[in-house]
Amino acid sequence: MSENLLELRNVSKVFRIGGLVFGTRLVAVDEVSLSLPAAEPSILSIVGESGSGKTTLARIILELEHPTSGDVLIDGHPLFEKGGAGLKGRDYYRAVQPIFQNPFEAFSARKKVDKYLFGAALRLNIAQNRKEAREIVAEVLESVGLDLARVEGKYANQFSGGELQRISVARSLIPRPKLIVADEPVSMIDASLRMNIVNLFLELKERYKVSFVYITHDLSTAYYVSDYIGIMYRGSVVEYGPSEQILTDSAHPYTELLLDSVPTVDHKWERGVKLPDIELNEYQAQACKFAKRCKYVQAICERTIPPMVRVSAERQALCYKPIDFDPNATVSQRESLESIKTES
Amino acid sequence: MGALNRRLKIGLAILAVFIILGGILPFFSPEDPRDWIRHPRNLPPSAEHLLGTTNLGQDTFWLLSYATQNSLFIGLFVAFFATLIGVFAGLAAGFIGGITDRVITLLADVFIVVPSLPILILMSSLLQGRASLLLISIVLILFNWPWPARQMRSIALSMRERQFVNTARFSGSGTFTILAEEIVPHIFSWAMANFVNTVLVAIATESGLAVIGLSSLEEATLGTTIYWALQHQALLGRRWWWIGSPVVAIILLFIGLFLISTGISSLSAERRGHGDA
Amino acid sequence: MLRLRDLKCYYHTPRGVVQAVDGVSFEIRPNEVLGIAGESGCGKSTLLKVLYDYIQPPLQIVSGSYEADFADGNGKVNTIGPGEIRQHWWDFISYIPQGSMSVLNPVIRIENQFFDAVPKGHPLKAAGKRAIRERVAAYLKELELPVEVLKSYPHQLSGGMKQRVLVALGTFLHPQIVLADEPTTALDVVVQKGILLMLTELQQQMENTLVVVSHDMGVHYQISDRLAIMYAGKLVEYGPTDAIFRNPLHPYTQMLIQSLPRVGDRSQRVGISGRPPNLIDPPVGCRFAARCPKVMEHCADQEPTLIQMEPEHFVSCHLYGEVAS
Amino acid sequence: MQFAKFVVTRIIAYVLVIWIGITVVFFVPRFMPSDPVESMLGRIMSQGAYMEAEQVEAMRATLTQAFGLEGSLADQYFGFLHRTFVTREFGPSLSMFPTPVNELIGRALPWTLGLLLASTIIAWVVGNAIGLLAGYKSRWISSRTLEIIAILVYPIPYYITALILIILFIHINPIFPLFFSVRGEAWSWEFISSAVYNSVLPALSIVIVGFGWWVLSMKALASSISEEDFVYFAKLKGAGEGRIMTAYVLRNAILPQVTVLALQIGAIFNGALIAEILFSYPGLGTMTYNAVLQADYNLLMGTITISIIAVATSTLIIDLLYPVFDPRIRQR
Amino acid sequence: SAQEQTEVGTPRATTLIVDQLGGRINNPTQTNPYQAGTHMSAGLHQLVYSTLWEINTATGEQFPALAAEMPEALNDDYTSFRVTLRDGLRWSDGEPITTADMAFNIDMILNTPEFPYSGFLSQVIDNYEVVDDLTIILNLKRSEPRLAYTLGVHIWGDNFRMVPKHIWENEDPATFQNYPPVASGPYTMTDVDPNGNWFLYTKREDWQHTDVGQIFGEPGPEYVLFRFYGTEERRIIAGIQNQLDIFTDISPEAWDILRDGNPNARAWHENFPWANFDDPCERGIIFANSQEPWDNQNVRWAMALATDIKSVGLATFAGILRVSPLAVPPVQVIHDAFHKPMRDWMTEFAFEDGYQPFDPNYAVDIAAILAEQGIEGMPEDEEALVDLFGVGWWKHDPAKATEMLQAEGFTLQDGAWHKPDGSPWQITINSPSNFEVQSQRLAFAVADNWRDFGIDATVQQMDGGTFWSNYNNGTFDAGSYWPGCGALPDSWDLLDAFWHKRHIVPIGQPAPGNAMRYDSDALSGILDQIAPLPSDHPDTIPLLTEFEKQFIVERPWLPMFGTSKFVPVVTTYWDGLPTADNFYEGPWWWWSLFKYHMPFIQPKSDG
Ligand SMILES: Nc1ncnc2c1ncn2[C@@H]1O[C@H](COP(=O)(O)OP(=O)(O)OP(=O)(O)O)[C@@H](O)[C@H]1O
Ligand SMILES: Nc1ncnc2c1ncn2[C@@H]1O[C@H](COP(=O)(O)OP(=O)(O)OP(=O)(O)O)[C@@H](O)[C@H]1O
Ligand SMILES: [Mg+2]
Ligand SMILES: [Mg+2]
Repeated sequence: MSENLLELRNVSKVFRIGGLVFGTRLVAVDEVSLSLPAAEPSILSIVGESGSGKTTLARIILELEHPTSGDVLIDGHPLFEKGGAGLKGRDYYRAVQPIFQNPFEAFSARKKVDKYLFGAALRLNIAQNRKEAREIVAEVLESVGLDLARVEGKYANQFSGGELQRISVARSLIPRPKLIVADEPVSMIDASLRMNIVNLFLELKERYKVSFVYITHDLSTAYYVSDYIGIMYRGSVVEYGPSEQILTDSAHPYTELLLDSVPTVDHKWERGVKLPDIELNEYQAQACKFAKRCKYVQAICERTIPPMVRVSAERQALCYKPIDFDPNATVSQRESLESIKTES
Repeated sequence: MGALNRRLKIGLAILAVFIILGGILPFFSPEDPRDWIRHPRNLPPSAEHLLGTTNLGQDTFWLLSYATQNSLFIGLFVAFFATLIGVFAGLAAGFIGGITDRVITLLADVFIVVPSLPILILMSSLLQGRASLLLISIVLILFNWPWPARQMRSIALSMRERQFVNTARFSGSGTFTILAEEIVPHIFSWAMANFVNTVLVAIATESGLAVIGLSSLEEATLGTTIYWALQHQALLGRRWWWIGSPVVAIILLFIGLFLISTGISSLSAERRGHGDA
Repeated sequence: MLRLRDLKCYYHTPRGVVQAVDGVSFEIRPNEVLGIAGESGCGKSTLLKVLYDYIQPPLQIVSGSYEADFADGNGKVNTIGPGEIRQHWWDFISYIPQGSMSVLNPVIRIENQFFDAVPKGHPLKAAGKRAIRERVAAYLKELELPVEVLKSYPHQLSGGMKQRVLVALGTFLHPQIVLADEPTTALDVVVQKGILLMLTELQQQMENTLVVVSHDMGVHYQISDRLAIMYAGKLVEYGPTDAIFRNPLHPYTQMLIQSLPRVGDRSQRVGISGRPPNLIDPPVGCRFAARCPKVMEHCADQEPTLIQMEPEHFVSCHLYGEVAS
Repeated sequence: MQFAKFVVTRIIAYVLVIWIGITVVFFVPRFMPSDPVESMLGRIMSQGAYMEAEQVEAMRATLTQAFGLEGSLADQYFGFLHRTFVTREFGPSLSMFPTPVNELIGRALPWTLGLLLASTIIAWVVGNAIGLLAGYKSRWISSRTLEIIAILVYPIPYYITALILIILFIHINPIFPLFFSVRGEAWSWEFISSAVYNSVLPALSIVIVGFGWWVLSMKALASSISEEDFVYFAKLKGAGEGRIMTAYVLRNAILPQVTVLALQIGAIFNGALIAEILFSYPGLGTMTYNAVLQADYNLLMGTITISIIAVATSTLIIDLLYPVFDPRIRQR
Repeated sequence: SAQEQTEVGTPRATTLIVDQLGGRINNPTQTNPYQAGTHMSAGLHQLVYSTLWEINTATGEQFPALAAEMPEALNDDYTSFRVTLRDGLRWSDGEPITTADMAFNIDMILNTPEFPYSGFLSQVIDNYEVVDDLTIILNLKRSEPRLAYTLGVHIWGDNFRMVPKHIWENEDPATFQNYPPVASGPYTMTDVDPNGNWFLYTKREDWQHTDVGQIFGEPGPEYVLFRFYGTEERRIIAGIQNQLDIFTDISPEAWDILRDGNPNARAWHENFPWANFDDPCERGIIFANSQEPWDNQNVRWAMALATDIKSVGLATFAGILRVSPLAVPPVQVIHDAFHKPMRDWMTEFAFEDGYQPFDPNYAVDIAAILAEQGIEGMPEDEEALVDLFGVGWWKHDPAKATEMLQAEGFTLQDGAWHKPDGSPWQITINSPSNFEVQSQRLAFAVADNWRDFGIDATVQQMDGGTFWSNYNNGTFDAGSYWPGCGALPDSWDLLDAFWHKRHIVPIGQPAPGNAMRYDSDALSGILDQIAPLPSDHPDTIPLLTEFEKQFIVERPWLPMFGTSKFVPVVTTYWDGLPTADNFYEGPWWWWSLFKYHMPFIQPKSDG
């Protein structure tokens, strides 16, 4: 048993857009390091605006994408290390399971939905025979509030989005995974039904002792369910820590902006938000990617990439602001900055 | 819904007629209709000779039945292998990617751009008489696999990104199961439509070659039947039964196959659209 | 200025009649922001289409009436109805569609997409393309949008920018009514905020009416003055936004508001279970009955009517039946 | 930047395609059991010339050289590439010795190009126009009728269409000339008008078959584009039907049609070949066919190589023009 | 009407329109007669170039053309000849034709190895002596008793077509195009279609200074237009529309249509059988005589008896054919000289076991079958029927054939023949694909016959090049070829080329002659006896008859039919076109003798 259930070590993913000769690079995930402790089942939310690299990160954890550099460890097993004793195949599928954004996309329209459920039970050696498989499937369906009789023999388009997403959740539970990665699991579901799914996560966390990586751009549900939150901006995790702390006392100006923009129902907005004009090419900037939109911007922010600094025991932020940086710092001072970077 | 299935129904009905004509009847033929001067020449249709006889004293009906058999054989043979190769090459290109993809794509592009007819003409001319239907079929396969391959490749590329493939993978399905259970059902109707289309192309090309005298002229195919009829001036001589029956047969067969191919595509579109059981 | 009375608009499809807007009555006043909320498929977009006088087969007005007060150039006010309203598209009433990502024609420049939105009788139409182009450019400058977007193609713009262009398109002729169908769905919160604020600022400047459809109650709380809650083709609650959030009457509204999570509050939230009824063959009685936690016996067979509970605050629910009767 | 890259990769592909195509053409005859030199010798001798053994030997050597069949396979291959790409000549025609193949092709090529260009453009324009109507105005009787005609005509092979045209317009109802005969000085009015008049039927046979395909594909495209949000929004904008049909539906649907055109060029060329043969049209097709009948190996290699290059080039041109129509590629 | 114009702008009434054999010509302005790729048959050798000696197929004789007389042998071994030219001949530019031109032509051909003809001529001519303007003495490298065959026309035409010295001496003959040609014939080429679809020839104003004018008088047509109309059906339509006066080969079906469509269309015979049977090559099936099983005389004979000549004839050309059992074609002069005289001998002819294979009743039988099919206008008496359908052929006797084959070790198993070594017997018959309808159809018909007999016979169609290269290289099993030609009674030169064993080369090498590779001392011996005799020698014909008898015994190929030529004419505008009733010359429009038709062909006076 490792200390961390999930650990990301300097994970980067660079996409080439266009062909070999003239293509440009796009750093979709930029040196991301995170960890999720194994001691307690917990929910980690990754929050960020569109295109910030959330899905790419999830796909890397799910082994659907190969990181350009860095590695992911599940329970201490590196996934991508060459020739390493990483988790592969069934072992991996029994440890990590996905829930996808669009439930209608997650099941083939030409295959009965229950086949996926029974398939998971039998192929991953959870059940030894069909009878056992039925029991297991019935149980997980029951745990998401459905019963097998209603699900059996139907195709995906015969369910509502909410029902289908529950089936998705049920399926992911079959191998009793330690970690479920859910990429925007509720964004395609009607607002009135969302909370049901989100509540399900909380319930399942307790019942099955399963941890979640919950990807969303909705800060309020993230706050509602998660124990930890990582805020992503243009590929970087700009702030990371326990959700309570982050959302009540944010360290990074971007988190602040996000919080400010949530349409809450308790206080009305003060006017004014600055939107970027045309897509800024911030992905490759050799500076703080948020500098152009930051109200605390200093000269240094536009010159160098800020360090990941520890804000409190469990919290880190990729920003100069929390450490009162002296813009006239000398090289040696900057080196000392390196030392306060978290070592993950 | 009704309109879409009507196409398929009419198409299948026409095809059924040809399957009987070319697939079953030849086995009951009282004679080898390719033989010459078996009957009096140029008879009009009668109970004995349903479509009359040719200038060569052949029974036009049985000749047509043999011709249909051979043409259908070429069509089915070419379509089967072209679709098979195309689907596999396309899947390989789409799923494996990298060099495999580049090579397959380039080859497919070559065979799409290079006009096939001159090369077929070159081969038939060099092999005249020896250009068996089999050889012609093989060349046709060569020129017809790239279309399904191209399509398949793009389907594979999009399929690779489809989440249900990942769902299946995370449910423990191996590559083969994924192919069989996730991919094939999605491409099946498409492959069927392509298959039917290739049947059409193959028959058309072979008979095109035959009409200009470059196919295996001794075999009875729809094309060679037209060729012989033209050679014997059936057109000017107004021997409509002889020249007309293969022409009408081709037109009908093609319309039938075409209706089937569009019928299949729209049927599957329809299934995807509103597939309540 | 815009009145609906017991309006029924159905889609006549081969599979049956979809009762998408079924007996809706309310009025839209000058210089207000009206929010329309409800879950997917409840008829919000259909209602907007009707308001916009875009009634095309298979959609048909089955019964009820709909009229608008239209002030022409001389300040004379005429009452116009279906078929006439469309003569004044964009200068009297404009429409910001759902799905900004796909409503712009991908192969023509943004500036050329403004031409079609100038109605036939409008003086700008007569002035020609150049005049329109100049007017649009000036307007964008006013909105502090970069003028270069006019020369761009849609794929070159981010989602937020496209949506802002559509807002500009919807307002550049200063219409008296602006209909916005889910203007911020699929955008992230920061952009959403920017656009919503842009819309309300414009509304205040032009002192016209803005109708915003959204299924996000938070959005309504932030910008609307009055709110209409729809459920399965019916109007179930209707009133000032503050009143509704302060004192939601209909169980559906209550659940919608209660289910909203808030940053800083981790107390248990529950969603609404079940799914809305099929609009082809909706249940008799209250359409929400099947999902309602406070369902009563007669809910299943008696249809509730809209009643006023507070000043301006209407609800359609049997819970309040006694009060009315 | 992106566009430059597109052009470069496309041109690389172009060269590869031609190279592979020509390689195929080079190797096919070499794997066939018949020998072009022996064929030619047989032909010469069967015409009555009597030759002693040494004479035959000398003749064989001359022909072997003229055909580029000397040396090892590799030598021949590089010689062939050299002749194709560098000196660009295919040697003398054998059936019309010593007229150079280049000269013969030079005479035939404009005819084929003209026929192909005209009929392809007509088929494309007419087919797409009808397809647009059929797709966007699918309720109209007239567009439905046209669509049904296209469905019926499309699957009929070229030569059948050509035959039927011949029967209809040459035999039964002789509107068009039975015999290809173009008169007048080159490019005089008489020349052009008689050339056009003589080309109507062959062109028509290509158009009829080609147009069906365009109708069907355009209809599919147009009806799916009609469902797009931007078309719906255009209606909300109050744009007129005509404007929607052209600026919205057509502008978007035409782009894939350009790509398809590039892919179809090879097939259209095949059709033109048969049409030429059946109508005795003096283009590359007839020439290829005659070369086959007369075992004119050099001419055959020349016409086939030229057709590959011509088809590949027109495909390239269409592909390169494509970004002009599609801002999404151009403006990146 | 009289004012009507042709498409090339000449008056229709004075323009003779001739079907252009060989299709469209892609190099229309290449008119150098010695180059390999020049197309002679689109009018050039018919009207523009002339030869020293020509033939008349009606009389079966040669006559002097550019030459004033037949060659005069100056010695007994026929190696030196005196040749005189006609007086008063002129080139089409008005310059006189003299022996200087002839000498120039000889030198030029010998010195231009690029000319395919050069090789041949250099084997024949050693040197010459110009005696005067019109007399030249040729000294030969070898004995040539038939010099008029060697340097003049025997069939079709000849390669020695003189060109004017004063024009050619300044040119490189190997590449000179010679357009427009200056030559000796009665017409000049005045216009060509750049696409090669037509060639227009105009009568020379000084036609008196041509051999045609001197011998036969003024040519009738002012213009001759050679025109390619395309496929057969279009040629027929052209004929129906009076846009074509003279046809080259068409099929019998096409003739039926033409006859129905144009009342002025006229075939060789006014009535059945319409076709002309005098084409100088007969059709049949050849064998690879040097290979088993064809090296066995009895096998070859068995195949003759396994063939039902009537069904083959009906399938090939509806029975409109004249059978021939001999090695020379049944053209009228040869039929009279060999076939008919040998009929009795053939009837009596018997195998060693006494079996008499000849069926002399073919003509009567086929006439009966045709009459049953409703053909009218056939002669009644046997004599006339034999004249029409031939002297007879070999019996169709599968039983005897079976017996003969079994005697040779062949076996019949389940209805299929197996060779003595036990393998199934497969025969592949090479056939022309698109260029020789009769041989093509004949191949299919014979294959059909042999399949009925139990042999797996198939037809392989080939384009001309392949067809002939297989023939020359001996790489065939059986084939539908025509190694039996002749237009005159003395066809020694052709028989020698086809059958003398000295021509034999190994299989795989192109044979200069005897492509069947038939090695017969007897046949070669008879040919050697005839070789030194000139045509008019009294022993020539008897020796040739000897040859035919030996040929029948050995049976090295299976000649079947003389070739029927449907070469009709349309008489709407012309009188004097040759027909069976007006038989001054055969209907050989594609031969060089066509120019001698011209004075006989006259515009219709009422036209
Ligand atoms: N396969 C790919 N090839 C190239 N670029 C990619 C690829 N996948 C993602 N990207 C780019 O990487 C960036 C991050 O994408 P990602 O999908 O991870 O963002 P996200 O945070 O999930 O956004 P959203 O909220 O819209 O889902 C985007 O700019 C995207 O365009
Ligand atoms: N063109 C149409 N033909 C038939 N039925 C339609 C059509 N458009 C919409 N409907 C149906 O009418 C009902 C209301 O649709 P509408 O689009 O108004 O809902 P909405 O509230 O806007 O939903 P969303 O939030 O998903 O946009 C739905 O049941 C829908 O299926
Ligand atoms: Mg995402
Ligand atoms: Mg909507």
